[in-house]
Amino acid sequence: MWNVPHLPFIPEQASTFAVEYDLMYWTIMALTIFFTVGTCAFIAFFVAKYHHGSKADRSNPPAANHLLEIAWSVIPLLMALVIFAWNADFYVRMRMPPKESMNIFVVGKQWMWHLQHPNGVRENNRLTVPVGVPIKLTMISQDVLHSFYVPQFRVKQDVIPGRYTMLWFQATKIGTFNLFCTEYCGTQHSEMGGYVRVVSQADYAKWLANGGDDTLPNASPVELGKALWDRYSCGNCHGVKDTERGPSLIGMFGKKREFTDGTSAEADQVYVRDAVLYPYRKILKGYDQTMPEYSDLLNEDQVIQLSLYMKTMGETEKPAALTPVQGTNR
Amino acid sequence: MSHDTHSEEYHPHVAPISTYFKLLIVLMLLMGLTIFAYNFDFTQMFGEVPGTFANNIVAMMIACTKATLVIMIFMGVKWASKLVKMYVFLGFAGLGFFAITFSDYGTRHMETEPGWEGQKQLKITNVNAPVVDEEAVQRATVGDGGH
Amino acid sequence: MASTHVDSTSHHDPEVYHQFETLEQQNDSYIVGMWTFLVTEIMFFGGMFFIYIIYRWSNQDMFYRLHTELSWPLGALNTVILLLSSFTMACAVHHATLKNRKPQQIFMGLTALLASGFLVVKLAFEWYPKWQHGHMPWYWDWPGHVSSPDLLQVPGGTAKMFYSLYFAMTGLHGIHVLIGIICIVILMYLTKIKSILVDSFLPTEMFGLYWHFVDLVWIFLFPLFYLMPK
Amino acid sequence: MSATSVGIPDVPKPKEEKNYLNNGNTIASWLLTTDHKRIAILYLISVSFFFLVGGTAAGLVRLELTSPRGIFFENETYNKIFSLHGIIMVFFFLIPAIPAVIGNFLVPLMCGARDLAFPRMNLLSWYVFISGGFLAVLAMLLGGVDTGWTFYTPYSSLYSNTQVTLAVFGGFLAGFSSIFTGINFIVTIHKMRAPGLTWFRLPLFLWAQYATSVIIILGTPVIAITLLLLFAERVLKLGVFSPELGGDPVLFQHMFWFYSHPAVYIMILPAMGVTNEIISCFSRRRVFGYSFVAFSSLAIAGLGFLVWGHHMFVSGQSMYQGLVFSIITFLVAVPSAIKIFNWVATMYKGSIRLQTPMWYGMGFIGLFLVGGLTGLFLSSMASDVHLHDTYFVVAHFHYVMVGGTIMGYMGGLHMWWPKMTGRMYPEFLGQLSAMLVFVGFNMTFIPQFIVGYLGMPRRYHYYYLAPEFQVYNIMSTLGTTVLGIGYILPVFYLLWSLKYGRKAGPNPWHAWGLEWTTASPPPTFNFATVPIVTSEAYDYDAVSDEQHDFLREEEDAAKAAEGKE
Ligand code: HEA
Ligand code: HEA
Ligand code: HEC
Ligand code: CUA
Ligand SMILES: [Cu+2]
Repeated sequence: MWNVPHLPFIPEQASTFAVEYDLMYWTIMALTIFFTVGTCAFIAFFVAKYHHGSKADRSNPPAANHLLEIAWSVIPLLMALVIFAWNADFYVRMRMPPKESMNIFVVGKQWMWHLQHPNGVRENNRLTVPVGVPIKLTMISQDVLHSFYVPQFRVKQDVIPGRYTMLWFQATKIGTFNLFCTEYCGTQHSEMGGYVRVVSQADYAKWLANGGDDTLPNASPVELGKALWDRYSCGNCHGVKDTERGPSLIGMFGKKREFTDGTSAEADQVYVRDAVLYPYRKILKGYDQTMPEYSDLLNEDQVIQLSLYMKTMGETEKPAALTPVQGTNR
Repeated sequence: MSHDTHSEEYHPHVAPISTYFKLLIVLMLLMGLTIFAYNFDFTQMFGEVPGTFANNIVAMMIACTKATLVIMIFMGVKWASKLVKMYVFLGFAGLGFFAITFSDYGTRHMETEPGWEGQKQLKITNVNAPVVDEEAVQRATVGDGGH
Repeated sequence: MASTHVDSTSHHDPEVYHQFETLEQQNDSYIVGMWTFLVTEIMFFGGMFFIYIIYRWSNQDMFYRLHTELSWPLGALNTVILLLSSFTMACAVHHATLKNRKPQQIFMGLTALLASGFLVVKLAFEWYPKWQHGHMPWYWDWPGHVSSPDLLQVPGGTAKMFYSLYFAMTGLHGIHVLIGIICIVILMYLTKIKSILVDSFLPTEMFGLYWHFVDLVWIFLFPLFYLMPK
Repeated sequence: MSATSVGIPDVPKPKEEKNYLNNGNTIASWLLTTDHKRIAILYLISVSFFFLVGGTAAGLVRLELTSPRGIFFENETYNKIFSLHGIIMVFFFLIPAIPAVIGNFLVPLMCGARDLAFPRMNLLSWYVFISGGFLAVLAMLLGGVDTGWTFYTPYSSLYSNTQVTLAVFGGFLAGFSSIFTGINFIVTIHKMRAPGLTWFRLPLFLWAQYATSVIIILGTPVIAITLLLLFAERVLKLGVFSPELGGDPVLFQHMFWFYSHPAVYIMILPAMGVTNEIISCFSRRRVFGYSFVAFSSLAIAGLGFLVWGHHMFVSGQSMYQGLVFSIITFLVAVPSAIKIFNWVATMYKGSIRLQTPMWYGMGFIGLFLVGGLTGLFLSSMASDVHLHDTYFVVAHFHYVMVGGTIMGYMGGLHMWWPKMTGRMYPEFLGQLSAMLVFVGFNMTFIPQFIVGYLGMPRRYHYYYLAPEFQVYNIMSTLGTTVLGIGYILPVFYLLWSLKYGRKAGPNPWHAWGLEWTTASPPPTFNFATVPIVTSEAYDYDAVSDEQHDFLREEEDAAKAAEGKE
């Protein structure tokens, strides 16, 4: 009944919490509007009636009225208690996952999300979940505080170093939803996010079965490279500008690269392949051995796709690296 | 309340040194008592209560007694005005505010353990649920091995 | 507003500052002011004690082992010193009120000596060995030289936390003692030159309140750190 | 006694008399003054400076957010700008604004005293404040701070490599400055009231200041120790909140909010006090339910200490703790409600004059109402889960802090401007800027409620992950422009009035209160003789006051006097 169509000022309702949440939100909103409008109406009325120079009866003004005082303390108090009771009940339900929920592990770190599904499939900055199944996220942070937030599900929970926290939800809609980090965590706090992709249960099963691979059908190698780029979150270290995390790769192809051992080389296809698969062979000047080795993770096909994609980054002004993939599998 | 009282001569309270000396002795004794209590196991005396707890309570009780004595006599609160007494009370009552936090640290373990026990594999309840794009999945699966 | 005015009479009393009417009002104000300041000190240390309690609660076992590194006889010695100094300070205030300058100076001097003694015990006999053993958070080398094998099982993190609390709390208290010594020396100097500032007993009395408060903090620090039950 | 006979006759006609402003013109006479009124002016200048710094930062934040990918800055710079905005605005503008400027000026005057109890400590408090402000500004100049005003660990202690240490120390000093002010107020209000000025004849502004001071002395030391530990963690490598050592970052949040929630009442209570004075004076009515309003201040101060955990509903504190904090938070709404309703009732059967302070007063009621009621969304735990750390919270606290406190501050500044400077401000411009602020304010922050509900997290430089937020952000930025004009305008006309404003009599509003029985500007020791109070609080009479238009009368009198000369 309270399922509202998508209005521009209401976030999409995509979990079992959303509908009740909105009902509660708008109830408090009604209260707010009632008190605001009511009080302002009184003020306006008094100003109109008793402004200086008006002919109004000003005799015998009351100095205090205990009955009134009690009324306007007790009535709001009762209202508040009703809201509290409803909220308390709802909040407890939000914090108590059902027994049969499916467990997914989340690790937050500056500035990306790592997610791990029950059978070992891993994702970065994106969470794929089946519709209609209660999902429990067990979360921890590797460094500072983060917070896992999906507005369309109306859920949020801080992720703390040194301790597990928990969050659960059950999606009701297939689609792609926002995933934000809402606890300030440093420089790229606002970019520590991505998508929650809700798919049908069968899709999810298939997706899990083939190891979490979800490249686009009929995709060009560049598009496939882009998908890999996102999947392995290369962009977390390789952004628009050189940062301490990693060099920018925009316009890298064909340039001369200088290494810590004093040698240098031109960035061609071969160099890039080595740089991705065996990054420690040659370390770029000014950097450390921080880039992970991908020799176990990427096959030659994929390296080609990645290189082709990286090549395109020099051509557009803003690298596609910063544009998220919108719902690959809606 | 302030300007209208014009007392002729202002006399602050002066406690005799002997009072202070007696207090010093009492404080020393109490210190000895804490040290004694430190090496004494209260477990038998308090029955079920674990020794740590009982010992802590005793130690803190002695410390509070000492503190009260110092405040009352050395600091002269015993002879001070109501206002001063009120602020002394306020200062220590303020510490009470911290106590709410114990309902955080005391109840964290009572919450659903966000742990590992729920490691359930997904049970597909409706295998025939409409797949969004059968073909796409097919192609995607064929297209790339993934590892 | 309905108000009449009266002339202020006692306003030429040189001992009374211009904003006050009577000496009584002025003295009361200073004492109340000092106590409100002590309220802030109570909350200041209270915050620390609260943090301590939270961590002690969850690390009781480890803290117990760690506390054996601290020497309770030294702590007790310092307690005796501070209690004595509180006593001498109370006597100094007593004489200040009666304007017996000589004994006042003697007792204040004793207080300063005792306070310095406290710091010597603290720094030379307690902190210095910790530093040698690498147990200062900013000079950290765990386990370094620990006195008993029991301590080897304490995780370095917990040990560092314990010593952080220990140094934060005793350090803060130590700074208060130091400030006390400085104040008392200034007070003694002013009394010696018969400064108008210390003609009244009030500065001494206010300092006395501060000093007893410092003692008060130690009364709690001593059992909490040196006499931890198992 | 009716207000028509307000103490003017008692006061010698202000000729070119010595007052606190012209009593010494050297720089030293200002920088070494112990006169509470001069210190108030020093504070006024310094907090205005900090407001302009913070306001400019706010402007930059808004400008940057018009595009989902930013316009001018890098992430790091943006983070520093909003941190600067928050730190400067909270610690160096809003907390000292009303107590240290208006309060400093008025507390002794309203008590009928010659000065605060400890004038030298008062001066010290300003120096400590300025040193803190200097450190904070220095931190900004040396590269800035990027932790947000909340300094959450472990980011602030172990990860951020910006000037956190300096800024934290600056905040520490600012804390001490407000402690000194608080102690001074408590002692002054207790010990230095004029004869006849009983507790229940006190202006409600003093009740509010008293409650504020109690919060200051109980709360501020806790932030001091917390910041000190943070400082030690960075400098001395102590580890009290470090998770690697088994420390709990959530404990830092407990400690931080233990102070910072009561601090929001440090900000709002004085503004409520100002509003009492404004509403009753410009409605020519005794404040309705005086004792309820008086005690509600103390109730807010007390309850305010028991609710800090409502900032931590999703922080990982225990669920049960959340329930406890939530219900107590709802209780705080009751004394606030009492105040609001009593102010409205005060206008009933009044003789309402819509002058600038009254516009600000009514603006305060309206905006604080919205801010407070949206606080209810946040104090409801389940509802806060979605809204926490989104722009909804940003909008909430700007409604209470900007819409509430700054409205109160501006209203107070206008109401007592004639007392502080002896000059009237231009009435038309005053009303214009009050309305610009009101309109601009709503334009700025209503869109933020919506975008917050839609899920836009705060402290976000880029929001390209959800570009649909852009519309609301542009709307908000447009509003800021109007708001900015509304704030800049008073800077000019108030300065203008110092020289060209019409000279004000001792009591231009014919207001009740001891401060109005002395000359404008007051002489250095405030009162020629000790005043004795014989009337009840807010002894206004709407019926007889209805016959007068005090402002017009005074203006005519001034003109007539000019004509004679
Ligand atoms: C002046 C400052 C000020 C004031 C007065 C308030 C007042 C209140 N605040 Fe606000 N608040 C802040 C400043 C302030 N706040 C700041 C700065 C933050 C964010 C900090 C940060 O994270 O950076 C914040 C954040 C904040 C949160 C945390 C949100 C989050 O991060 O998730 C919460 C949650 O409970 C909250 C609640 C309240 C409540 C219930 C009140 C109440 O006191 C309001 C009471 C008033 C009313 C309710 C209106 C009048 C009453 C009626 C008309 C009667 C009707 C009432 C009922 C039916 C009950 N505030
Ligand atoms: C007293 C407190 C106070 C005040 C007065 C303000 C005033 C304003 N604030 Fe502030 N704000 C905070 C306290 C305050 N804020 C706090 C505590 C935070 C949280 C910080 C954190 O997350 O750590 C915050 C955060 C905050 C954010 C969120 C940033 C983020 O999370 O990314 C935004 C965004 O719009 C914002 C906007 C504004 C605006 C538009 C004003 C306006 O009201 C300001 C209007 C004033 C002027 C514009 C100045 C006068 C004009 C000039 C000097 C001329 C130049 C003008 C222009 C360039 C336009 N504030
Ligand atoms: C944890 C950070 C990190 C991640 C993740 C990362 N890199 Fe790197 N990368 C670096 C650093 C640091 C360097 C420079 C040091 C070096 O040469 O090893 C680098 C260097 C490179 C270079 C050579 C750059 C040049 O300018 O010569 C290429 C190409 C590259 N990375 C591609 C990738 C790809 C493709 C991925 C994802 C599959 C990736 N990186 C993921 C940190 C990272
Ligand atoms: Cu991670 Cu913000
Ligand atoms: Cu709060």
